[in-house]
Amino acid sequence: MRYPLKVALKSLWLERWINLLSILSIGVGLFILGFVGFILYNVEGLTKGAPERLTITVFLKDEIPRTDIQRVIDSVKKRAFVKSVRFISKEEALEELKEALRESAYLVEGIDENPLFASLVIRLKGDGLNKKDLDAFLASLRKEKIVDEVIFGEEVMNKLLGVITNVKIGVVVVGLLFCVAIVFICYSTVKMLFYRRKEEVEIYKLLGATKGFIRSPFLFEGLLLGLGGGIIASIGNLLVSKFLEELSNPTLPFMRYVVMPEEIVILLPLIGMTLGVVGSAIALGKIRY
Amino acid sequence: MRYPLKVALKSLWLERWINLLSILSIGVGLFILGFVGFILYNVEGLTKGAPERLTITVFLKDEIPRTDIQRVIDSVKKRAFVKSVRFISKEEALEELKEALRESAYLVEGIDENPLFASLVIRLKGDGLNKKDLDAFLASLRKEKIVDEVIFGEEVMNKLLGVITNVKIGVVVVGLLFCVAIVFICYSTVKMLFYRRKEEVEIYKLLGATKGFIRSPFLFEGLLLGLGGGIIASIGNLLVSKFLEELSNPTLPFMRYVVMPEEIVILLPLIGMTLGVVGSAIALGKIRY
Amino acid sequence: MIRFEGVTKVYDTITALRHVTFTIEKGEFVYITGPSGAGKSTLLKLIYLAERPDSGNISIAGWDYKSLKEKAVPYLRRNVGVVFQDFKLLPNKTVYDNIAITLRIRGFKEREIKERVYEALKMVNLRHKADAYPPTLSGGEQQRATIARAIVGEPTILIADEPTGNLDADNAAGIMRIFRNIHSKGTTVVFATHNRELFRNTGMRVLRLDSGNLVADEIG
Amino acid sequence: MIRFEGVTKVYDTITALRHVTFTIEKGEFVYITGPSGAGKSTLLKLIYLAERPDSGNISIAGWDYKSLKEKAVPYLRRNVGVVFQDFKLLPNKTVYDNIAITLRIRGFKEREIKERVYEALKMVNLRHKADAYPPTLSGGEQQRATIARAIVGEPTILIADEPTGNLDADNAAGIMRIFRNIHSKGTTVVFATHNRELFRNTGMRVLRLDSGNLVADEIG
Ligand SMILES: Nc1ncnc2c1ncn2[C@@H]1O[C@H](COP(=O)(O)OP(=O)(O)OP(=O)(O)O)[C@@H](O)[C@H]1O
Ligand SMILES: Nc1ncnc2c1ncn2[C@@H]1O[C@H](COP(=O)(O)OP(=O)(O)OP(=O)(O)O)[C@@H](O)[C@H]1O
Ligand SMILES: [Mg+2]
Ligand SMILES: [Mg+2]
Repeated sequence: MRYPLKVALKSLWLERWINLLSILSIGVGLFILGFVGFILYNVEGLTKGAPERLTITVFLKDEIPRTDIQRVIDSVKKRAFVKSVRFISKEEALEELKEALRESAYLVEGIDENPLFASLVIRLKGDGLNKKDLDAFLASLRKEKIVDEVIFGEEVMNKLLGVITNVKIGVVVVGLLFCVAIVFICYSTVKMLFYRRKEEVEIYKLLGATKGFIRSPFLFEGLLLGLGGGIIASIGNLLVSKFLEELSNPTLPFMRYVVMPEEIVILLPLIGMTLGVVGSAIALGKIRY
Repeated sequence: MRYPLKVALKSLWLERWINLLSILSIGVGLFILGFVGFILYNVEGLTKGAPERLTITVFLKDEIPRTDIQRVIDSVKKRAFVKSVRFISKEEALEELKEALRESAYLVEGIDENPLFASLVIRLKGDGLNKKDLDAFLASLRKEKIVDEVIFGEEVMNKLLGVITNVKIGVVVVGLLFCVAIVFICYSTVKMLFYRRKEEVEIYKLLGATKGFIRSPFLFEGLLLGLGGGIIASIGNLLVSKFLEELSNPTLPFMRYVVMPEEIVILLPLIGMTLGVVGSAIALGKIRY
Repeated sequence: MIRFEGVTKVYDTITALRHVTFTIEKGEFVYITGPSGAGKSTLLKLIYLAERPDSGNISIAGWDYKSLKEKAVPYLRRNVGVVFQDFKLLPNKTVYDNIAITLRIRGFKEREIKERVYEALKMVNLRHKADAYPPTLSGGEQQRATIARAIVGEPTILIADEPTGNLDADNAAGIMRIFRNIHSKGTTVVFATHNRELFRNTGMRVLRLDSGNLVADEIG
Repeated sequence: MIRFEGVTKVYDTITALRHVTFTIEKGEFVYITGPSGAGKSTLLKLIYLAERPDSGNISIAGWDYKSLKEKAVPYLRRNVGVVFQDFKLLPNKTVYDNIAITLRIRGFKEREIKERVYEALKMVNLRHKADAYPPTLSGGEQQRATIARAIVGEPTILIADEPTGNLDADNAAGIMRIFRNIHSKGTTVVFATHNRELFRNTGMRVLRLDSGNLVADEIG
């Protein structure tokens, strides 16, 4: 193992400028790849949060015992996708209405009998939510004796779920496209490096070298190029994500959680190495004596 | 001009595989560049639309003549950033409240005297809006005799303007970073192609060729490589944007206007050509006899 | 040791070798001669497997090429030292490394490699250029580096393609001494040249080619 | 025509030429000889400006190198035809294009280029290889293609570095005839070789180099 490594290092050093160029090329490629991953991660985070803001309002019939209400609350709480359930009594509802009317609150001031209903406000979790379960849940709520009416923006919800799915598909498709592009750039960088070496391989063969002996320095070289590029990409991504974090945190409330996942930082050099080795192997092609 | 072009074409053909590789590399690079432009364009479109949804509500004093109101409406309409002005009379306001209360509308049913105010609802345009003009506008509104109160979510507005600015800065910074990266990839692709030609240039020099004679076929070659890459990038971007349009139109209301600006499609081959020529020139370096 | 039986080699439209038959015994010293383009290099390339015959059969050191396994090729080549007409030196490796590579391929220890490489360099009068890169060598120096690389592995067959074309009389005489010395140790030598001076009155066997035909098998 | 005055050329630690002084008149035919590594190629490289002297002065065809403008270099080179020792053929161009390039550089019309290139190819006996690529040529064929390229431009100075090293006696004699023919038309010829046969008893001038020193200026 020591000899091919030595040869690889020597040859890398001898053509250091052109090699620096390809390390940087691979680095740039992987950086973009990482950045796409970073965006994907954060878009995922964003869309995950969205349905949470949706609530189901369950209007209850008048004059029901607290125990019945508590039973319904308990059963609702058991659902995996329910985040919280809040009981709002008639009195609280009136207070809220007054609050909402604000300056025109005197409108309802003189009314003796409270015309409003008690209700349950159910908040949903974002993840693990699907349309089928949700529909079943709504149906079961409507069947409860104590329930008068269930109000839920089902249409809005469906639309939103559709949007999320489409955004995800779009990001994944574009991300994949980018990945293919980047892999291709890395491959052609390595390929071009080895294209100049055709003659060298030819000479090695004529001197009686085995395929393994010929390949190993090239593979090491590819590995080192890829590793170098991957490290550069990681550093670049860390710096950019730091910059974006600084930029977003104080001012972009909806991007408060812009974060560079550690996996990407670790993965990039590994991807680089794999790419380098695989790229070199493909670039060398099948060696025939 | 015919000779260098012929030489360039011949040499491109002779090493067609490796040249295809670099055309594709440049194409991929430019594709990403174009895609970044495409995203920038659409983000710009999105953020532009956002403030439009903001409205200023101007509550008017009681019992003012229609002519005075009309005068204010006219002066407001003159502002460049005002999209529309709508007058809501006391009666209309009450109707709207009833509407809002819906099932509890009987609350306000029995009231004789209408306790609400007439108001103007001013909608703002998104583009050309800046904080200074807006503040001046609000102040002038407040000074009007017929105006009782001006309600505008200034804080919300300021925040939103800040967000828009930051999003734009972020997108531009990332976009620029991508551009530099892509230019670099194109440069190093071309550089690597010419690295293999060092010897060829050396021979030309020894045979008595002038710098221009040596350079021109290489520049043509770079131009053709860049042009090829640019065309591929344009086609790629058109296909992807078509795909995204199809994806977004029926389901993503807020992205209804996803569109590939024509400029990008035309610019990419031009950028490719420039890049190819400049890349070749840099790659050839200063020729010394 | 080397047997050609009706060997034909065609490049595109050119028949570089036409139905060539001969046998070279172990330990022989054979000159291959003929005008430029006669097929000398092609004949040598067939021996060290850089080319395959289009028809006919070749056997080297008991190996029949038709039944030779792909995997065995490098090991067969290690028994054949070659002085290429166009040198084939690696431009980005020093002269030392260019020669050492032959031994590294065979898995020699660096210590022994060092000893052997310097010995070979001394034989071809190039000790002082060990650390130079081939492009900085004169034509004759490159040629001598190539010769050193061919002999350093102590091959059983030594093939030389015009090894003195770039050398002055003194250096050429020195190289010829080396070849004869190696031959005297039992190595089979195949030596292509168009310089009649080199084999005139040597009493060695000479194969003469012309336009791909073996036209004479005589004593020089 | 060519004047060297105390010219020294140093590569790293090697003094390739040491204080060399000589003059070659217009129309002369001068051989440069000496053992491998003596500095023959270096001397020629100084004439066609591939290298610059470290000290001393060189003037060619009335041009003093010290006062020569960078821009004039290619035009001066067009007057000098060179047969390079290592051929320097472009591997990805046909033999025809390799030779034609010399005329294209000078802005000749394709019609005239065609005529001249084929004539030159005929002279070196290589008409049949016009469309071949250099890597598919034999050593001697490559050498002859290089010679054709050097003479096709009808230079006022013809420089040849070991132009017959890869050629058999017949081809070499043919090449020598071409050189003498060109010389008879008034061209100055500088011919580096270590083959004493080529200049023995020719009555031509011979400059002998050894380890970078000009050790003899005699008649062959
Ligand atoms: N790869 C190739 N493709 C096409 N033709 C080739 C190839 N290699 C050799 N030839 C042709 O085959 C013929 C014989 O070539 P070869 O190299 O064997 O000649 P040679 O006897 O070694 O000549 P020289 O003394 O000039 O080296 C030549 O005409 C040459 O042009
Ligand atoms: N670019 C270079 N860098 C370093 N040393 C060089 C370079 N070019 C030539 N030399 C050295 O200068 C010396 C003279 O070289 P030159 O090529 O002039 O020899 P030559 O007389 O042409 O020999 P040959 O007959 O072998 O071609 C040699 O020792 C050579 O190694
Ligand atoms: Mg040959
Ligand atoms: Mg020389």
